[in-house]
Amino acid sequence: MKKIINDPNLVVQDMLKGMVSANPSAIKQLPETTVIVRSDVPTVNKVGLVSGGGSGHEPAHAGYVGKGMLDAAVAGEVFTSPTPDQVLEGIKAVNGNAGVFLIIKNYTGDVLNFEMAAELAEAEGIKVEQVIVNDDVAVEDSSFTTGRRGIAGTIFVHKIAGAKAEQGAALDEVKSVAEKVVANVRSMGMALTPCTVPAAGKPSFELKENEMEIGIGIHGESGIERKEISTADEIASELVHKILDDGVHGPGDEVAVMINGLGSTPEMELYIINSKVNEILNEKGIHVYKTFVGEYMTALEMAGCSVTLLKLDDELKSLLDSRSEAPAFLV
Amino acid sequence: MKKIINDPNLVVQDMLKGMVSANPSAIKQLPETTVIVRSDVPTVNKVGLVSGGGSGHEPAHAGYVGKGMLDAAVAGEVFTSPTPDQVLEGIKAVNGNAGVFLIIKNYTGDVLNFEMAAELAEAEGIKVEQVIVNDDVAVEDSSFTTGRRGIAGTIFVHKIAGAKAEQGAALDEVKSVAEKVVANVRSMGMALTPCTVPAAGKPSFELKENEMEIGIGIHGESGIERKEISTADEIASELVHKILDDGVHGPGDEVAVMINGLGSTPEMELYIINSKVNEILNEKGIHVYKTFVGEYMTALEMAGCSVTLLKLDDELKSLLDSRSEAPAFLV
Amino acid sequence: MELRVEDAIQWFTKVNEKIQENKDYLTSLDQVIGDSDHGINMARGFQEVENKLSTQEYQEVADVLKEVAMTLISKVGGASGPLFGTAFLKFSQAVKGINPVDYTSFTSGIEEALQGVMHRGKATTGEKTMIDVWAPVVHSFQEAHDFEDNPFLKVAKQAMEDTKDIMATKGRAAYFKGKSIGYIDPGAASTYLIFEALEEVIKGSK
Amino acid sequence: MELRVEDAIQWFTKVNEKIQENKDYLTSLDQVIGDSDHGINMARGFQEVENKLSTQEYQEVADVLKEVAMTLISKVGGASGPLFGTAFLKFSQAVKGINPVDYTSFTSGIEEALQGVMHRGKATTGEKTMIDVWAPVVHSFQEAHDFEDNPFLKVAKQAMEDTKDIMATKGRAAYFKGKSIGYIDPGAASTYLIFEALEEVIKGSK
Ligand SMILES: Nc1ncnc2c1ncn2[C@@H]1O[C@H](COP(=O)(O)OP(=O)(O)O)[C@@H](O)[C@H]1O
Ligand SMILES: Nc1ncnc2c1ncn2[C@@H]1O[C@H](COP(=O)(O)OP(=O)(O)O)[C@@H](O)[C@H]1O
Ligand SMILES: [Mg+2]
Ligand SMILES: [Mg+2]
Ligand SMILES: [Mg+2]
Ligand SMILES: [Mg+2]
Repeated sequence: MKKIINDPNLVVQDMLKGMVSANPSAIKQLPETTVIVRSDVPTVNKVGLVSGGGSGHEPAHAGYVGKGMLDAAVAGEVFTSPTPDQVLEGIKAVNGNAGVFLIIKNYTGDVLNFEMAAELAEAEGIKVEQVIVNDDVAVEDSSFTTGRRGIAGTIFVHKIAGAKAEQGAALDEVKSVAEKVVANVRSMGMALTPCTVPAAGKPSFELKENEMEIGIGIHGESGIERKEISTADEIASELVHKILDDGVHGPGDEVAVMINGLGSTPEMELYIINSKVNEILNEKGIHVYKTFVGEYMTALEMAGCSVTLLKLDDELKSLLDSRSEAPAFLV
Repeated sequence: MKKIINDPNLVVQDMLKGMVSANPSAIKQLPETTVIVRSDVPTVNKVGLVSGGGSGHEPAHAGYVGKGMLDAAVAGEVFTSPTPDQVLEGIKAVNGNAGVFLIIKNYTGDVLNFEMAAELAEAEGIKVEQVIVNDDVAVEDSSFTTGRRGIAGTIFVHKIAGAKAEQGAALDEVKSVAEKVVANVRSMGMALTPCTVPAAGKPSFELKENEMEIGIGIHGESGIERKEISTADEIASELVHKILDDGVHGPGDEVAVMINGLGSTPEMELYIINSKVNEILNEKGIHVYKTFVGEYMTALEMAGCSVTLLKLDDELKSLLDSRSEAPAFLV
Repeated sequence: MELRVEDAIQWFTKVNEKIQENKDYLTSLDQVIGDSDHGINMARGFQEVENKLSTQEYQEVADVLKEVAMTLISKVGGASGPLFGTAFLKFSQAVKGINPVDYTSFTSGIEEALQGVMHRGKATTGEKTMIDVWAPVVHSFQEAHDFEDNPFLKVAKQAMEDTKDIMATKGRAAYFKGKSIGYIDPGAASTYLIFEALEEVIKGSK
Repeated sequence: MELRVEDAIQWFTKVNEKIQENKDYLTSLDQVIGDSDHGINMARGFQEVENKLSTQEYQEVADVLKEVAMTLISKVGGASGPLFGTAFLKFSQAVKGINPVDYTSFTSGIEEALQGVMHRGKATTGEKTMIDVWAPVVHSFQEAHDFEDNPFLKVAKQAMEDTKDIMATKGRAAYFKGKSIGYIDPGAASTYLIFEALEEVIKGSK
């Protein structure tokens, strides 16, 4: 395991220190927590937005803290959702008396810890609402199981709910636009290599030199199908078609596209994927309104990518385009 | 070699297509070239800025094309500087009759090809000036050799010369501010893994599980010293001290800091490095004006990072802060 | 026997020892059908429990259980933190005011713990989670009449082994669907360690 | 012999064959003290040269050399593209109007080529570059009196081998300083192949 770290048990703490010293005027760390907040919280009469989750997905989530996006990001240990007391600190810090909105990725750990925090906050008289993001079509959408995971599509929820809150919308309005994003966003990922949790010291699975995993998540868990590496065009096609098969995006629709690198995939390769994704969408009569290519939701140093499509209407377009000062999503 | 590509010989072409389809309103590709230009070139009476170099350093250089930064980026094959005819096309496309300024990284190939292009452009009556960036303190600064390489510090030259040109400055003013940046910027890098040129198919060197290379460039060439991996703090300290030893940055100075990932280093690790870099600079009485953490100048999927320090004065600060619409360096 | 404050402290001291010893083992289970952190999570949480228990004073067993619960909730994270935390919080509430804790109260305590886990995790038996160890242990407590004659450890061990045969439908392992079959559930394994520690306390006090 | 248009075409056809055969070898040399692209660069450039030469018509040797030069300049990139391009451009200019090219003109041609490389690359002999093969070959042409009695190939081979002992001070290999010693310079190796092809043309025409 080759990592530029000091101590596997201190990576989150060291990282947060480095984040704040990189942006000392824009963000701050709540003392003795793993919570990063906008320097100006709480913004009075604005709904406060809190997200977060395990670390190792950088720039998610602290990179999305900034005017027009999140008010707070709560960091857990690597790939481990943060604890309720930390989330509660975030909620309390951003509560500007218009209520607090939680954006939660659909993992049992995230849901449980954020829910417990919400219960504690409500007990303190803070109004809390939430949305659960589950954009990963690799996982079956079943009411008998935990259901689909939240992956890169989450960034669109941050952006759009953040813009809505910034406009002064009420808590229920923020919630309903966030739910609209969740209803219209789908993602699908693949990987060429696993990744190594610093404290675990070895990769979570192994892939042969000629193998790839389709339908992988962002926690080093293996995917739904292992097969021989194909060309970028074939990979792009497989990911897009799996998303389109879900039935949300079709001819005549306008979409935002995100080509997300999982950690060690060169940007060159992400653009090669985008070239094909764009071509397929054009062929299908799906209009690409805006494209985002880069590392938005990573899995440490995993090599691979995900494709996300978000169906847009006029409201979502204008919220997507509105100003954001979050360092990892400047608009 | 695991890569998400179609054909090793087509990676640059496929990538450029994907870049343009991601930003169709902001940039375009000159037909039958590997040149990406701002959609609105030539901007009349503005000095045109052209940079470029081998591919594999994305987002450099096409990601820095945009209002307030470059007018054109010329892409060569992977790690191979582009040819004079391509550079010439870029120069001709951005010439708005205020002259064209070339930002060249100090590699024999880049210098020769850009120089030949400049000669050809001058023969066509276009005024051309240039700066050669050589920020890498890993290499000896000797007049008997090719001298120091240009690495991540180049981005600061793009930004600041770009801002100056956008203000309507004359060619010699753009040149002189670019030279000021070059005189005040120094970088130093290290790597944990090599990288693989797609068409070569195998890595350029090998490193043991416990080894790192100090003083590495951005072309998969090995570094100046191979040794056992140390902690992030020790690495940060070694890189910063090597830069400070060059004598340009000292107590009382204000600097911009760039912590640049070489390709597959998780952002988490870059922030861990930043934390220590910031601490050292504070201790030395060097004031950090602004910090940039991310992937700015990569070497395909190499794991590692570089640290860059730029000494600032009031002019450089205001140019660094002025608006940029380049997708990879939004300000 | 009845469970006194010092027994409760000893119980979780032993749990911590076992978790630390099995940290890599638990993580390796989570590497196959999860995200490689279960041992790390549990070790972090129980180390903190041990730090607390070895320095604080407690009036009654319920206080110890509450300390365990609150520490796990605030130190573990992931799915297992809130679940084990809820378990011991409910347990604590059920035995509040009863000190030492007799067999019947202990039994209602772990019944409540199980209910808490099921409610919090919206899960039931047969889904390949820690519930598949908690539930049969609770049943064993309901069937038996005192700590000493209760075969709960054998039951727990068998139940843990049996999670191999289940296809996961809850937690992260559910993403693996059929591929989750054949492996022990990490949370089931750590739950087993908790009862192994309990058995040692019971044996030691005989 | 004298070099006619068809000899010049044959020369570069053979150069292309040799470069394609040695593509991986040249890249592997560049892997050690460079950036792993020299074989790829040269193969791309000379394949294009071959495509041009096999389809176009040429009046005189200088035209062939100019085609080679311009193609290398626009297809190779890197350091070697402009350098080999400049070499053949200067060569072409030196023999312009002389057709076929006799030994004396050829000699002035490669003298000019060498000067062009040195001027363009701001380098001289002993810096571990292609110049360390070009220069002794030029010297060999100056010493001898006709193509047939000229030991230039032996000279080129020895010169290429001798680049091993040089510490690089120009080009990418200079970054390796002392560590560049012990390896053949990639550009020296491709220059050798160019002269190996020339020797075959000379032999074939005997
Ligand atoms: N809904 C649930 N109900 C009960 N137990 C669960 C549930 N989801 C997960 N678990 C338990 O949690 C364990 C995983 O814990 P851990 O690895 O620490 O958290 P995470 O899955 O968030 O990484 C599983 O092995 C399982 O026993
Ligand atoms: N300044 C120079 N003068 C002459 N030859 C040079 C010079 N710099 C480099 N070379 C030659 O170029 C070769 C490298 O070519 P190539 O690998 O294609 O380009 P790059 O170094 O840009 O990757 C070296 O082996 C050397 O022979
Ligand atoms: Mg986890
Ligand atoms: Mg090169
Ligand atoms: Mg886990
Ligand atoms: Mg080379």
